[in-house]
Parts: sequence; C-alpha cells; structure tokens
Amino acid sequence: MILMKDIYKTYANGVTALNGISVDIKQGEFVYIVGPSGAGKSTFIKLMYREVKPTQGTIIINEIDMSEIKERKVPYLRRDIGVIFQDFKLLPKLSVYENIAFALEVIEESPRNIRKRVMDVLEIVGLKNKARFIPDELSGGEQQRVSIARAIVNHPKIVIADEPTGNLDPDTSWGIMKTFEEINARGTTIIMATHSKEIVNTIKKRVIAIEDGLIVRDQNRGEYGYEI
Amino acid sequence: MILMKDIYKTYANGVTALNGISVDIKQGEFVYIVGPSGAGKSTFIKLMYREVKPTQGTIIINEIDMSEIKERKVPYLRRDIGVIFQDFKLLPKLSVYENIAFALEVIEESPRNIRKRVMDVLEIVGLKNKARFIPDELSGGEQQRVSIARAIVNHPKIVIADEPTGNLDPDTSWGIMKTFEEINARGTTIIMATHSKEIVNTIKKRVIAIEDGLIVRDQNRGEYGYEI
Amino acid sequence: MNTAMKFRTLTRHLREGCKNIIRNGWMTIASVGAVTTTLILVAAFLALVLNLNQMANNIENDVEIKVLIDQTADEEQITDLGDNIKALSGIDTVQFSSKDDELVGLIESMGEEGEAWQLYEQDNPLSHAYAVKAQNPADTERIAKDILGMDNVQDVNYGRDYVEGLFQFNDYARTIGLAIIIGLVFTAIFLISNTIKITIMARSREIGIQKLVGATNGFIRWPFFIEGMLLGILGSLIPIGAILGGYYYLVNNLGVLDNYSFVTLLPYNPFAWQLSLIILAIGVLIGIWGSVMSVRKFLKV
Amino acid sequence: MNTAMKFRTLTRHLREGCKNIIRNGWMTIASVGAVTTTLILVAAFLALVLNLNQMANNIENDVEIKVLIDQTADEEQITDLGDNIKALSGIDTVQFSSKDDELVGLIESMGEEGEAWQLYEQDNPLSHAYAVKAQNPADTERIAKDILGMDNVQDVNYGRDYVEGLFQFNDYARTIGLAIIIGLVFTAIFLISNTIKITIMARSREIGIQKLVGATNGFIRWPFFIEGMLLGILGSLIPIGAILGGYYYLVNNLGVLDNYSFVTLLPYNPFAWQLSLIILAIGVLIGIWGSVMSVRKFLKV
Ligand SMILES: Nc1ncnc2c1ncn2[C@@H]1O[C@H](COP(=O)(O)OP(=O)(O)OP(=O)(O)O)[C@@H](O)[C@H]1O
Ligand SMILES: Nc1ncnc2c1ncn2[C@@H]1O[C@H](COP(=O)(O)OP(=O)(O)OP(=O)(O)O)[C@@H](O)[C@H]1O
Ligand SMILES: [Mg+2]
Ligand SMILES: [Mg+2]
Repeated sequence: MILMKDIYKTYANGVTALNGISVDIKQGEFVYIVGPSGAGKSTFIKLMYREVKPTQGTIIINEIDMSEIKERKVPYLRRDIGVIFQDFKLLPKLSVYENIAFALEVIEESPRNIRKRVMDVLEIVGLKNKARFIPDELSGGEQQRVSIARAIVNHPKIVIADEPTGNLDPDTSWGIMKTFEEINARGTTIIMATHSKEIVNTIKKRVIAIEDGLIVRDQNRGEYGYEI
Repeated sequence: MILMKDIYKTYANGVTALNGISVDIKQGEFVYIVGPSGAGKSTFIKLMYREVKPTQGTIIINEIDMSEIKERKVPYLRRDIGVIFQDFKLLPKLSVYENIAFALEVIEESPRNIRKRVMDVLEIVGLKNKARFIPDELSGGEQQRVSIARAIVNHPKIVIADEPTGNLDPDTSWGIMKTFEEINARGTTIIMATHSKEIVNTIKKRVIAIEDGLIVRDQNRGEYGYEI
Repeated sequence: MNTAMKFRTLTRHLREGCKNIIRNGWMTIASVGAVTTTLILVAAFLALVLNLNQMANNIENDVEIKVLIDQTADEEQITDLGDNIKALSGIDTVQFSSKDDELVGLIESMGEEGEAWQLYEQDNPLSHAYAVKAQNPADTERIAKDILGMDNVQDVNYGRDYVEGLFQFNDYARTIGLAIIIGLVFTAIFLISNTIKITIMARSREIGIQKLVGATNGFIRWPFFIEGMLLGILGSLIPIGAILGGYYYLVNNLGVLDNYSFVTLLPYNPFAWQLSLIILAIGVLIGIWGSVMSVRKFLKV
Repeated sequence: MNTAMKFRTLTRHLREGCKNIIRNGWMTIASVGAVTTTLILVAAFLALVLNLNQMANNIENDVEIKVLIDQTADEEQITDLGDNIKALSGIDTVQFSSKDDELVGLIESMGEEGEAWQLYEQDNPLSHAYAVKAQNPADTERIAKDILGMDNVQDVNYGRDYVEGLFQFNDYARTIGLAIIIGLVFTAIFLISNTIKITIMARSREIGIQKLVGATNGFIRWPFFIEGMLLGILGSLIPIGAILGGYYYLVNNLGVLDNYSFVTLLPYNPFAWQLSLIILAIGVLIGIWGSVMSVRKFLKV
C-alpha cells in the first residue's frame, strides 16, 4: 500500500530531515511513528500525501509511483488519504460543519449524504453542539477534534495522524484511539505519529522509531522508545 | 499575587466558558490547571494577561485591579508575565532569534544583553543551531520550544504555560519541566495547563481542576484527574 | 471524473463565491473600494474625452467653404454653379449669399472696427458667394479644389490655414485623449487586480489547505471566479450611480456655457447608459481576471 | 518610562522598518506598485493641468487694447496721448501703429478675401492707433475705460466679447483642472492607503502577538511609520524618473506645434524638479499616513 525506498529529504534551507528511509506498510496496518522532536516524523508523513516531495528515492502509494504522477492527479490521490495535521489546518473562515463538509464537497457528494456523514463524525468527536462555530471560537482540543473529524469523514483508505492527541485530555484521547481502532478494524490503514508513551504501550501496534532522519527501530507490537 | 473573585466569562457567541471561579495564587507557587478539553482552562489563563476580559468579577494581579488599569498600562503588566501560548503565537516572518529577542527589545534591553540572554534560553530549549530559521522551517515541537524560550527570556515574575509539552516527546518534556522547576525555585510563579497525567503525578504540585467552567478541585500536591 | 462538473457542485461554487464576499469582510470592502474609485476615475475621463471629441466634431462641422463668384457672372450662371456644386459628392448644404449679405456679415464680424467700412455700402467691392458645407469636414479641401476648377468661380476660400491647423490640433487632442483613456484603463486594470491579488495572497494558506484536503484547482478556482465577478459588480454600482446622476445634472445645468455654440453634451440617452454598461463590463472583467489570475499562483501545492 | 525612547530603540525601529520592506516581499511589491501607478497618474495630470494653465495665461497675455486716434489729432496730440496712456497704472507696453500699418495688418489678417480691399490703399479710411497691453490681462477692461475718457481718442477696441468669453472660458477650464487634480490626489490617497491597509490587515495577527508579548502601541507603530515612509519613497522613484525623463522629451520634441505660439511648456528647470518634489512629498505623506492609520485599529488587543 505504502512503499518507500531510500528516501532522502533536504529542505530548501539545507536541513536534511530524512536520511535514507525505506519502509513498507501494508493495507490495514496500524503504525505508530515515534521519535524525538525534530526527528523527521512529520516530514516522513508529509511525503505520503505529497505536501513534501523527496529529494531522492521512490514512493509508491496505492500502486502509484509518486514521482510519475501528473500534478492534476494529486488531488484524487489525496482523497484516499485522510490527514490530521499537527497544526490542524482548519479553514479559519468556515464553520466546524463547513470545514468537515469541505472534504465531501470536493468529491461531489450529495448534500443529503454530506449532512448525514458530517453529523455522524461530529457525534464521534463530541462536537455536535459546536457545528456552527468557527475555529477561532474553539478551544485547542476542540480544533484538534475537528481536524480528526475531517480526516475520517469520507472513509479514506489511509488515515494519517500527526500527533492527534497532543491537545487532548486522556479521556478524550482514549475515545479517539477507540475510533481509530474501529476504523482500522474495517480495513483502513492508520499511520500515527505520537509522543504518548501511554498510548503506544497500551494499544500495542507496529512501531517505527525515527531519530535524526533514520529509522532506528521497526517492530511489531513494540513499546514506545527510540533508543536502539 | 493572582487573585480572582467570582469570575464569569461568556464569549460573544454566547458560550459561557467560566461559571463563577475564585482562586488565590501566591507568589512563587507552581500550579497545574487540569480538566477536559473545552473545560475553560485556556480562558482562565487568558484572563491573567488580559487576552480575555471577564464578563463579571474581579481580577487582581501584582496588587493591580485589572478592571481599573488603563489600556496604556497593559503592556507593562504583560512584561511581568511570560506566556507560552497553546498555539505558540510566533511571529511568522521573524527568525527564532528575532522572535525571542522581541520580548527583550520591548523592554529596551541593550543589544549585548539581548544577545546573551537569547543565546542562553536557546541553549536551554536545545535550539541553538536553529536560531536563524523562521517558524515555518521548524517542526511542531521546535516551534513550541521557541514559544517557551520567549516566555522565560526576560525573567518574568509569572510564567503562564498553556499545554507547553503537547507537541514534545517525553524526554524533551522532562527537560522543560526541569527548567520550570529551576525557575520556580528562584521565586517565579508558574501556572501550567496540561493534559499530561504522567507529569502531574510525578512532579507533585498544587492542582486546580476545571470542568464546565467551574473549579471542581483545588488541591496541594494533588494527582491528575477532574472527577470530584 | 475530471471533466463534467455536477450541477450541485456548480451551485455550491456559486454559493461559496457569494458567501466569501461576506466572510472576507474588510477585505471585500477594501477591494470594492478600489474598484469603485478607479472606475469612477475611468468613467469621468471617458465622459470628458468622449464629449470633448464630440465638441471637436462640432467645431469641425462649422467649417464652411466660401465660393466667391465672378463679378461678371449672370443670374443663370450663378444658379448653374450652385447646381454643379450640389452635384459634387459629399456635399451637405449649399447656401447662396449676395454681395450685400456678405458686406453685412463682414461688418458684423469685425465688431466696432467694422463701422468705418459702412461708408462703402454703396460701393460694395465684394462678390456674391456660395457657402458650402461638406458632409464630412475632412473632405473640405478636396471639395474646395473641385469647385475652384468650375466656371464663374473667382476664388474659393475656406481659411485653409485655420482649417488645417484646426484639424491638426483636434487630431493631437484626440490622440492625447485616447492615450489618457488607454492609460487610465490600464491603470484601473493594474490597481484593481493588484488589490484583489493582495487580498488573495492573504488567503494563500487557505488555498493551500484546500489543496491538501483533495480539492482540484478547478474546484478552488470557481468560487474565486464568482467572487471576482461580484467584486466587479459591487464596485461598479457607485460609479454607475455617479454616471447616471452626475451626467443628468451636467446635461441640465450647462446653460451657463450657452454662448459657446459648440459646447453641447452627448445626449443623456443613450450615452449615459452606454457608458454605464462599459463601466460594468470593465469592472466585471477585471474582477474576474484579477481573481482568477491571482489564485493561480497559489494552486501549486 | 513611557515617554523617552532610548536611542537604541529608535535605531531598532529604523532597522525593523527597513527589514519589514524585505520580509513582506510580495505585499511590498504590491503596495509599491499601487503607489507608483497612482503617483504617475497624479504627476501626468499635474504636468498637463499646470501647462494648460500656463498656456491659458499666454493666450490672455496676447490680449491687447486698440486705441483708435481721432482723425483730427496732430502729431503732438498723438504723442501726448501716448504719454498719458503710459502714465496709467498697470500698463505693460504701448505701441504706435499708423493708419497705413493698420490697413496692411487688416488685409493680412483677412487672408485671400482681403485682397479685394487693396484697391483702397490710396484712400485709407482707417485711423492711427495705439496698441496697449496691460501688465495683468484682467485689468484690460479698466484700462480700456480709462483710455476712452482721454482726449483725441476716437474709440477703444479690445474685442470685449472675445476677451470676456476667453476669461470666462479659461476660468471654467481652470476650475475643471483644479477639480481634476484635487479629485486625483484624493483618489491617490484613498487607493494607496487602501492598499497599505489591506497589507496591514493581513498582518493583524502579528500585531496582536506583539501586543500580547508586551509591546506598547508606540513600539509597534514606529516600524510601520518607517515602512510607510519607505513605501512612499520607493513608490515615488519611477514616477519621478518618468517626470524627469518624459518632461525632458516633451520639452525637446514639441516643435511640431510651433505654429501655435501660445503652446509653450513650462521650463524644464525648475518645473520638472518642483513636480518631482511634490510627487515625493505626496508619496511619503500618504505612505506614512496610510500605514499609521491602518495599524491603529489593530492595536486594541
Ligand atoms: N518547511 C521546512 N523547511 C525547512 N526545514 C524544515 C521544514 N520542516 C521541518 N524542517 C526541519 O526538518 C527537521 C524534521 O522536522 P519534522 O517536522 O519532520 O520533525 P518531527 O519529527 O515532526 O518533530 P516534532 O515531533 O517536533 O513535530 C527539523 O529539524 C526541522 O527543523
Ligand atoms: N474566542 C472564543 N469565542 C467563543 N467561544 C470560545 C472562544 N474561546 C473558547 N471558547 C469556548 O469556551 C470554552 C472553553 O474554551 P477553552 O479554550 O478555555 O478550553 P480549554 O479548557 O483550554 O480546552 P483545551 O484543553 O481543549 O484547550 C469552549 O467551549 C470553547 O468552545
Ligand atoms: Mg511533527
Ligand atoms: Mg486550551
């Protein structure tokens, strides 16, 4: 499903964030990405939906070679991937409802289906009563949950989550994790960067540890930690 | 040092975030604010540096009644309070160095002192080698550390931290907590909203638990949790 | 999948475009303000230049050819000459003026100084004349030459220096006027699209987010297209009001200039309406163009 | 604490203001573009209107009073009359013209039609005359009246209708010109400050952050002051270049219009330099005003 080979990424300012990474993630897997701050987790994740292009190396997603895909086709690829961004990336002038509906309008879903599905995910993340608010009227954790709702609303094949519980209290975090497990059980691939030792050690899944742009550990049902 | 009496806060959109809160925080205390997402923690914190004004109630900071202070005087008040914002609030066009130096330029510090102090805090948060980068070139955790550095650089009397470790790995988090304890030992009041059960339960301090805009628990050397 | 847009998506774009006008609040006001101001400028100068052009035409139309008739010509010959002139192509009017009329005209035109000449009324040295007007003033010279070749013509007189100078001057004025209008329209295009570009730049992050969530370029562009059109329409309202009201006032209040016969404004209907339409068209086209052009460079995410 | 700003803080503001010009990249380019375009417009019209005004003055200065002398006056009386006229206040020149000169002038001015009158050279019915010019053309009427009251004056002739009409027309033209200039300057003020306002609106979040970190309003405003000034200066560069270059070209290439004696441009030095200074002043003032005004409403955090 997701195949990376010898990926290097050097940003325009000269910082090398990834230093030769190879990974193979199968359909339906649940993968944690762990590592210290600035290790390259977000960069690694951004490669998958092409927010970032590798300096070198091959990425194949859903059998499509990302270096050969036409620019026009990228949006269609992204529709199969739901992303929870580390900085949320909500549209500031749209309401919670409109923000989530956007991901469905893009795929020309019918208004009826849009309404139903948006209400469903708002229920899941516990924000049904805040549907009409704009992001600036929400608390940090509420914004993060809107971002989660938008990522899962169109039932993508892959959900990519970059520290999705960083602004959530433990109870809400466990709720979100339960949702992820349910989605995962239905066959969705889940890739989640996290700093939460507790989550990683409780819900045991495959753990990829990144440090200084290198994969230092790749272990099924692993523990949190990135010491080799 | 910080005295609040019967504080109510209803936002313009009709949401009541605080529902009658009274609290007394003495100089040199270290206080955790815990509570579920959307409980009113950030609102409570924003009152102290007047990002938000109460709908009703009295706030006295450093012996100054906030409802009587002249608008002109507010900046001087804020210079005594170092704030780590939940959304970082870095100036996007300034480098890491300039962002931190800004807090010192404001108090007309000499260029020599500015240089020295900025370098010192960059050392503390481990970003000395990223001084020339702009925020967009940093990882989430690095941005959060810049925000921390800016808050403590001018040795404020009070440090207010809104989930300062939400984007940090455990090791870095412990490092930051160690810094807070050192600052606190030198007499600085520290008020920290957090979702980290581990931190609260390990470094035992006063815990104020907020739920639905009310203080449900206020306990010295308390545990994490907001059930009554 | 990429090609046919569903109808509901089109209505969605329309709705979003309209909503954006409101959502962007101050930015919209600032953009509409820029459109309004520049279009008022363009409208004022268009009205001014087109009217001045019209006045120049009026002056040129006043140019006439004076055909002095041989003193020896008899009445029949004079009538023949008149018919011959009328037979030329491009003739508008031919007016006979006896030598007495001519003297009266001359004395009048000379004002007080002319009185000295009244003594000579008995002994009028002038000739009978035809006053000829060309349909197209630019033909004046050609017609004058043709007439000069006819029988019984003593001389043909159309103030050659004056006419040539006039035409040359008017040509300069028209060129300058056209240059001003073209310059202003380009200025308007630049200023409006520049303003819109800044407001869209301020939204570049939002455009980037939309792309990351799976929107195609077309999907993002459509609401901007609608929004640009609406900006153009909104920005044209006040200029059009100013044209319709202001020109009405001018047409009805320029009596003070009545002693300048050539100062006649273009008629309110259809001129004010045509001008309004032009202004609306300029506003809408630049609005759309400015929006769609500006959004383009943020679509590469 | 609030009052005296330390010198190093002033240099800090200067440095920040300059850096912001670079940091804001596209926004700066867009602002400078708007300033440039509007100032070119203002400069072009200022140059046009001031030169047209000058030409109107030239035409008015051509107005002269023709004093017709009694046929019965002898040489001494004629000389006395000349002296009396010169003694009036506000007289520029007094020129004697014999009745023969007058006839020659008349025949010449009538062109081909005048030839008919040459027969009358022996029997010239005209009078000797003085041609009088007023220092200030507006005094023409008063001077003409004074002269009319003198001895040996047969008549005074200054084309009253023409002169009155001319002055009235020029007054209208000057009023319209002034209105255009004022309108354009206000348009420029609006468009420039509008553009700057949008760019600053896009930075409202940054201003809010600065306040939250303890900056006073003055501290935030200063770099914007500097930045506005720099925007004005940068935006004036091209317009000033256009003035200095374009006006130089015009002054040296308007020979084609030589046959219109009144078409003389204001001299390059000092006019082009004065105009450049005015444009620079407008640019800088609006730049500062627009910046400082726009930043004001985001300071309430
Ligand atoms: N847009 C960018 N331009 C330049 N350098 C960047 C950019 N984004 C990230 N970097 C650098 O690349 C490195 C890896 O960043 P990345 O965001 O992948 O870290 P991360 O593992 O997600 O860290 P965190 O846990 O703090 O979010 C960092 O050193 C960062 O400074
Ligand atoms: N600017 C605002 N306008 C309107 N409502 C707001 C605003 N900011 C916060 N709220 C609302 O007030 C309530 C409390 O928000 P607050 O940010 O204080 O929560 P919090 O405890 O910090 O939550 P979190 O842990 O998610 O950051 C929430 O319901 C939120 O929707
Ligand atoms: Mg990251
Ligand atoms: Mg909060």
